[in-house]
Amino acid sequence: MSKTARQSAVPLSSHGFIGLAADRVRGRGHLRWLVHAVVLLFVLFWFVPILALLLSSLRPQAETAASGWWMALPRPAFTATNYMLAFDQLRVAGSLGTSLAIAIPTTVLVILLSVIGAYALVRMNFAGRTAISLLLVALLVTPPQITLVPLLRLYNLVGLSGTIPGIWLYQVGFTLPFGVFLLRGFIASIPQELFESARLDGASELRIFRSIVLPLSRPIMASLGIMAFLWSWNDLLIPLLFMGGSSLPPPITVNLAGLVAQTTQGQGPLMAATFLSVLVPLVLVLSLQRHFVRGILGGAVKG
Amino acid sequence: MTSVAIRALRKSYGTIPVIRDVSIDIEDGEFVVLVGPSGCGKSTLLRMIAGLETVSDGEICMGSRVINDVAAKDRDIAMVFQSYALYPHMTVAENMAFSLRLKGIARAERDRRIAKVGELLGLGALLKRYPRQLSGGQRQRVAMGRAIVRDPQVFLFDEPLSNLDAKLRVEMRSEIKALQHRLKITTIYVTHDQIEAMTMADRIVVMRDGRVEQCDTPLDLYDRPANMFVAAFIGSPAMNFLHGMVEKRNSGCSFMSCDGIELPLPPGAGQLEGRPVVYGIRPEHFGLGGAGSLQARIRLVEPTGSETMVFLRLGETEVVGLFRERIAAREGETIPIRPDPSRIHLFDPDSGRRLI
Amino acid sequence: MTSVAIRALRKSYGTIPVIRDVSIDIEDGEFVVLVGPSGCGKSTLLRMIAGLETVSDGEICMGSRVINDVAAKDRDIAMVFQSYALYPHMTVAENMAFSLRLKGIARAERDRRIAKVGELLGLGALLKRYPRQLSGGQRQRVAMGRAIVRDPQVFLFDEPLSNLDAKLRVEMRSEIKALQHRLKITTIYVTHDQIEAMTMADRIVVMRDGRVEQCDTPLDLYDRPANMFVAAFIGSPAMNFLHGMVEKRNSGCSFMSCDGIELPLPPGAGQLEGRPVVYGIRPEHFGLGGAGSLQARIRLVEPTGSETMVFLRLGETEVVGLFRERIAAREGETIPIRPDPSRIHLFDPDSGRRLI
Amino acid sequence: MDITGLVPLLIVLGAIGIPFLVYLALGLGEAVLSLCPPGPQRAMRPWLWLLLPLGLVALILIYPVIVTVATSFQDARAESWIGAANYRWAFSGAMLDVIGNNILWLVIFPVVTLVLALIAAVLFDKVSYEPLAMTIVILPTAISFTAGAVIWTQMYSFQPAGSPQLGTFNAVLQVFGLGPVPWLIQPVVNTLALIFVAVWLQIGIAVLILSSAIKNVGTEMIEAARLDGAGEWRIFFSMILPNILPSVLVVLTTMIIAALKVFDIVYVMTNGNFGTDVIANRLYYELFAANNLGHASAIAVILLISALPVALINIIQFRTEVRP
Amino acid sequence: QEGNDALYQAAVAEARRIAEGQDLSGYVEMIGQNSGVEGQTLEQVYAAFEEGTGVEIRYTGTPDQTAIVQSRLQAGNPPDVADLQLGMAQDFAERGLLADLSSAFGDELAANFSEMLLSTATHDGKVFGVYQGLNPFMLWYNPQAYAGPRPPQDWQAIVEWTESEAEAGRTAWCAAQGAGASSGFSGAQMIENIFLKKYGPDLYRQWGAGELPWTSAEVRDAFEEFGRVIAADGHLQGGAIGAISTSIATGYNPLTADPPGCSLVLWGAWVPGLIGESARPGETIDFFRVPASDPAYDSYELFQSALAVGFNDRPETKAFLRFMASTPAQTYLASLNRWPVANRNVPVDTYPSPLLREIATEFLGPDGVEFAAGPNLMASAATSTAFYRGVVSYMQDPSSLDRILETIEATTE
Ligand SMILES: Nc1ncnc2c1ncn2[C@@H]1O[C@H](COP(=O)(O)OP(=O)(O)OP(=O)(O)O)[C@@H](O)[C@H]1O
Ligand SMILES: Nc1ncnc2c1ncn2[C@@H]1O[C@H](COP(=O)(O)OP(=O)(O)OP(=O)(O)O)[C@@H](O)[C@H]1O
Ligand SMILES: [Mg+2]
Ligand SMILES: [Mg+2]
Repeated sequence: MSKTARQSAVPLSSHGFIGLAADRVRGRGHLRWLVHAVVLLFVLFWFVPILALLLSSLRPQAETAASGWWMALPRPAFTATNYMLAFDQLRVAGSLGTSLAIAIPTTVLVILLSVIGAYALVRMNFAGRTAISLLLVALLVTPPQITLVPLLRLYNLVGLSGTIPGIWLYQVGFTLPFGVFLLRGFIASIPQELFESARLDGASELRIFRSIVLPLSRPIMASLGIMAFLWSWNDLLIPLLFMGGSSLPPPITVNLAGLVAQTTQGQGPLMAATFLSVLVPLVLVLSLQRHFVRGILGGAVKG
Repeated sequence: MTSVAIRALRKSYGTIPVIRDVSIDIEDGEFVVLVGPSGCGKSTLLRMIAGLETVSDGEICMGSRVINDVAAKDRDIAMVFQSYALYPHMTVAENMAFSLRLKGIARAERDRRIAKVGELLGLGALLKRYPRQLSGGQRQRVAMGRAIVRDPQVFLFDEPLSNLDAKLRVEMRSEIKALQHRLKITTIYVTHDQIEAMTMADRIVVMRDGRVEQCDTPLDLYDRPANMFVAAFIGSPAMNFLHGMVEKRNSGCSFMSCDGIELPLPPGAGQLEGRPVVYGIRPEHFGLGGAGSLQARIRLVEPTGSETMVFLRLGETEVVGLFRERIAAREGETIPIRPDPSRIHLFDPDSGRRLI
Repeated sequence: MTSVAIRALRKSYGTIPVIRDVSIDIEDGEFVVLVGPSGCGKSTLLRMIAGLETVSDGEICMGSRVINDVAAKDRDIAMVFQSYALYPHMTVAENMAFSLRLKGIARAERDRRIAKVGELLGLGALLKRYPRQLSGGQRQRVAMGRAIVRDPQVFLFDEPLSNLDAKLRVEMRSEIKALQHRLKITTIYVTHDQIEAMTMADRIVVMRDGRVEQCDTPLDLYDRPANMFVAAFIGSPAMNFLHGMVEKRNSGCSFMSCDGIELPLPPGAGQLEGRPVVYGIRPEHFGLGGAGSLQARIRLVEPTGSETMVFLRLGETEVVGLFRERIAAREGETIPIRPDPSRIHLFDPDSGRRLI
Repeated sequence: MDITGLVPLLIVLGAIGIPFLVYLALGLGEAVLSLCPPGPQRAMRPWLWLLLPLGLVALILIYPVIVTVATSFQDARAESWIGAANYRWAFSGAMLDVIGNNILWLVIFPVVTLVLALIAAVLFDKVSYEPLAMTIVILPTAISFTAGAVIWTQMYSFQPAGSPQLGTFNAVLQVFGLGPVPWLIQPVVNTLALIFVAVWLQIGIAVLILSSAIKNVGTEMIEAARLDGAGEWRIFFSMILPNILPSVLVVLTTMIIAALKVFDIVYVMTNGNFGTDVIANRLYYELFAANNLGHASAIAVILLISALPVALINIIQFRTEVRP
Repeated sequence: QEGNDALYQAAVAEARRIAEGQDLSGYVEMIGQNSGVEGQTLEQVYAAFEEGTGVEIRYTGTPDQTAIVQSRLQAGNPPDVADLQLGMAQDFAERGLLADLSSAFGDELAANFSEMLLSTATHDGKVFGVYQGLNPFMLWYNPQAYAGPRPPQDWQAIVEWTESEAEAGRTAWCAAQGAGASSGFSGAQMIENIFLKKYGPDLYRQWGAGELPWTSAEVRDAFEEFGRVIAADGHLQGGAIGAISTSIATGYNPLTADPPGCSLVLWGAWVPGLIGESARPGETIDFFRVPASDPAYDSYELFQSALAVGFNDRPETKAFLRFMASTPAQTYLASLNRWPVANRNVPVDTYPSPLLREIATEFLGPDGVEFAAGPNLMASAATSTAFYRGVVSYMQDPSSLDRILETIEATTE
């Protein structure tokens, strides 16, 4: 799947993707092989643990107990039992729903509010914006544990505890400083002239935000989206704590974590469950990569 | 559709003054061309009028209203940026449609206008492309199109045709002029192209270093430049200058250069007798041969097709002549040239002001 | 310092062909100017020579070596990008120093060269600025400076002076020319400025739609355009065309336009008797008054200072005349004009080829 | 109400309804603002835009932080004020022995992550199978800590020399005839081993950020550098790196902060045993095991303060960014 | 299974009986440790309560349960019911945070639970919790590998077997300790077993209650005994370092592997479950009670269990806890084949698995054993954590025992 083909059916210019394709094919032979070699090595190294996970999830328990996962390669003996058990124990149907109900709105809101915040911070000139930036960066280091009790108390007071929107609120608020922090630089790199041009075209601040900032921040928004989603999806403590008393089933990762502690059936189901729980984020990562386009600002300004 | 008045305008970037005291009054529907050396503050001035730069001091008025504090989006000004500033994520058509959409113009009308402007600019086949898929000149035309689909109070053009070929430029020039005539939209136009400036402008403003040097109709500027700077700046190749004195001769007065070359003067020059002056003559105002010719040594001949540019040495001074004739003479030979005394200018060597 | 040969070059973006079969042979040290309408593929061609675009088909050679597969960095070519492509994170001086640093040139020498080029380009005071702190023309000069501090095999200039004022442009033109002469560096230069093309080029290549229309010396191109396209493209305002026939007259042959205007022909036109032709005459080749004048009705008079452009109606056809004289006549009046029969061109109406 | 029916409703509400409302509120605010004269309008606009983001941050982070600062001067049950005793405790040796580990994390983790992520982002950019490579590198981020710990416990598993190795690394060592290493037990090696797990888990984020920054570097500028004779190294160091510096700083900051408050990995893999303990693990212990709110709050405040230098560096960067 | 269904119906009937005369509604939120299949098993039992009373049970099982309960308690929003470690529950009870259940039960409790169990769940004469499952500790062996006396007369017999195996170049023990945040807890339980069988229930209780200091000679001796017999080089499969770096999830597999990597395991009732398929009762795995060093303490055993407590006085909460403790409910739980249950009136043959039946007979039968409580149940979270870490450190470096014990002792203040 070549990048160019995937990006768009329209042929793209030298300043856009073709230039990239040209980059990719040129270069001295051995250098190219070196690049491939390093990339493959990197990918391989990163993949080995995942492969271990995958193979372990497919092996019968007796095998796993007796030999390392790599023995599945010379001596393949696979079973779907672990997946059946995991599927059952994760209570996929209900938990998946809860997980999605938490992660999707959280992701959307994190992106939206981060762009709003970053835009205001970078593109508007006002006293106190340095202080606010400082505050946001400093808050990045807040250990989540210390926020739990005060917020739980607050939530009880206003009746948010045990509700999904309460969890959105928490996760969005907690991720926002990072989101703003991440988007800031990107928005600063959009040429000033585009904003000016839009302003002259009669665009209000809101319109500029919608028609210029949002579309042009696409790549970084996609990155933030992936991160926010993964964090929300993998978050354990917050849903556990803030969903107390909710009628919804616990999110999938809470069930997953429970499997670690159980004392029967070995670890096969845990491995399988991990795989199942990664499927949704995987689809997301794959689908959002489409937005990682090169030279999104290409052709905008001369000079 | 409105007059624009600029009063004692100033602007600094940090401590660097860029616009220092600019005042221009532009009438409703007037076409003003702004010229000046690179970096003299033309773009900055336009940006201030558009509301994109803060005003350090002075006033900008539209109609009778001071607009220093009016937001750019409320000024209803269309501008072609020197750097184009195209929306990279929108197609050519969308780029042009953006302002129309904001005004709430119906889709059909929008499409009609875009098709028309696209046609006019030769962008018809490119409407679906993105800016990054266009050539430099095509991008510039999109920037142009984005301004002229609108129907604003004021047009600001910052070198809008600089990257177009000569033929297209001539066409565009007349189209813009026609458009401006039809709609009577007050227009401020920056260009480095002399012909553009001369043919399009109702008035030309010559700037230098953040100041206005002269503001006049094109022919007045050409014929009666206020000072040596303007004289040298308008017309290409630039006016030739020779330093010397006005001296009494038998028939009347003549100019005597420092290195002893005598050049004819117009009748009115008598009053300047005995004064040191700078003698200015444009390259196109030399004749070839005839009575009173001077022999000038050729340094370089550059035919441009329609004309021939000849770099000459007149006494110690380098001068340029521009002749309609093809000149076969070669470097080192001499040719007889004759300044047209009715087209010469005299300047004060100290202040640079025009005397005649 | 090397010859460049381009053979049957082709390039497409996706399915859109941009360069279709271009072959040019450029000699060592030659100065070739590339002109053509906006979007005809000039920049693309330069980028291919520089090694920034892949070659779809054909060959590019430097010296005797095919360089299709040589990486851009190993070609030793300096290029001024149409869009400048300055390094935004480096000051003006650093921008210029970059290539020198890569070549391992010592600091003192680097500083010397930068100071010299900076002076030449009028950037002396701006060396410490970042590109974002410069005006459009200043940026363009930095782009220029970045190329000319180097001492490359080949120079590629993509409209390097388009954003400079006329005066500076004239200066720069001669500086570039001088530099190129001194160093004998093979140069390919894209411009939309006719004077630039005519005065700088050893040869001009006229492109259209990815093809070479004609490749010749400037005067040959002006005097003997291969076809109507080149004839119209070279010279500004463009050549006037009238459709009609060559007809036998008492004294010899004349051109008879479709709407019955008779125009003089040069002696050699007899061979074309009875043929339908297109009669081409440049605006500057009309005389005012004299024997055999035609009365033409004035539509518009545009004085440019040194000359006067007059839009006329000759029978049913619009023509443009360019006169050295100031013309006082107004719209609707008539003036007597006289084509110079020795400077006219006849073209085949079907193929557009030049007949005489 | 049927529970499964609630989920789509929630998603629609949260992912469409609320964003729409936010946008609407902004629009409303802008409409009100446009009635104001230009001066106040300019002054108030940023606050209108920042109202929601800042409000949320204030609620979720600032409010608890303030509470924490207060409790850090209180006793274990947060019932009475005890002055700076908790801070004295924090600096009295109880925690000093874990600080060394945190410094190890602080030095090694961000640097290793950054360097590897830069290599990955730059090289992935040059190959056609980038999406695949990217996905694989992000995948660990999608795996929960608990599951990650299980995988890596297996990878690091140790059997004494002579017995068959079930752990991947030791098995590899065995193939090469080397003795097994007790990865998670041998001091320093184990912290390095944990750091590596963290790198494995978190590099995806760094690669994502750097990758989108690299793709945003102007192509023409790079072409110009090529013509100037720059090779790939040069282009990287002189063109790409300076232009992605803001993103590099984001990654570095994120990773430094991650190293400062590293917790999950240590907690799930060794719980600080074998000399791998870190500050945040202490915090967790004080909070939930020892149940000492005062101590925990003091640790949190110290963490917050130690992040200030990092924040300051970012401010310098921010100032250059917003300069026109 | 029909039998199960009948037992389920009996549990439903019991729930109905409990609900009689009360106006129960809404839901009860419960946080427990068990998740996965184990959590599902509990929920199966609670379903009977839901069916019988119409009260919904919202059960969440998580290993992070301590943090959750602590936080929610501090926030003033505890769950209705939680499964707690005994020590924590006692702490809460002392602070008056728990509901007094005494009134909810008649003499039902005394009939169902042993006196000792009841006493651990009583504070100031008020009952604050009930037991469901109950896991005793025992010596697991592989009949194909263990050739020593069955059952061994006393602890010395095991020591001898260990040494003879070591001489033969085989390791007798498996004692993996890796469990992430609670690594070392299996070793801690082994040490406690050794202690109890040597120093008896009274000292054991004092130890747990913080009355016998960790630095005492007795505790020290138990550590050393563990180090000498189990954790010594040549006695322990994988050696000390191997054991602490191996996860308990897989670390006991060698017991039943072919060939076996060890012949003995001193640990809880869950060992066969952990090992899985290859643990075939009677064939590759079997157990006997941990032999005593001092014959006087032969009948005392320690156990592990969580205590279900209520954080409020709602009738639903009380009804639910009462249901949990009831014989029909625990009988049904026993029939689900997970763990031994605490209720002594549950018929032994309810357990489908022979191994569980055997455990129930040996430990919970009428002439069963006496249970004792010590640090395993009573220590605070802080002390437990320190204890577990201490075990790991001790295995790593036996010479640091003094410092380790001091560190643990410091957490009890
Ligand atoms: N990515 C692209 N996809 C499709 N067409 C493209 C792309 N990039 C350029 N073109 C087209 O290729 C043609 C040649 O472009 P090029 O930039 O070479 O023109 P040019 O001769 O330099 O024009 P100008 O004088 O306006 O700079 C143009 O018509 C342009 O629209
Ligand atoms: N950010 C800045 N900081 C300092 N000086 C600046 C900055 N921006 C522009 N200038 C300077 O202000 C002067 C005016 O710039 P401006 O763009 O208005 O020139 P211009 O007349 O449009 O020139 P050109 O014809 O080259 O486009 C220039 O000398 C430029 O160097
Ligand atoms: Mg400008
Ligand atoms: Mg071009």
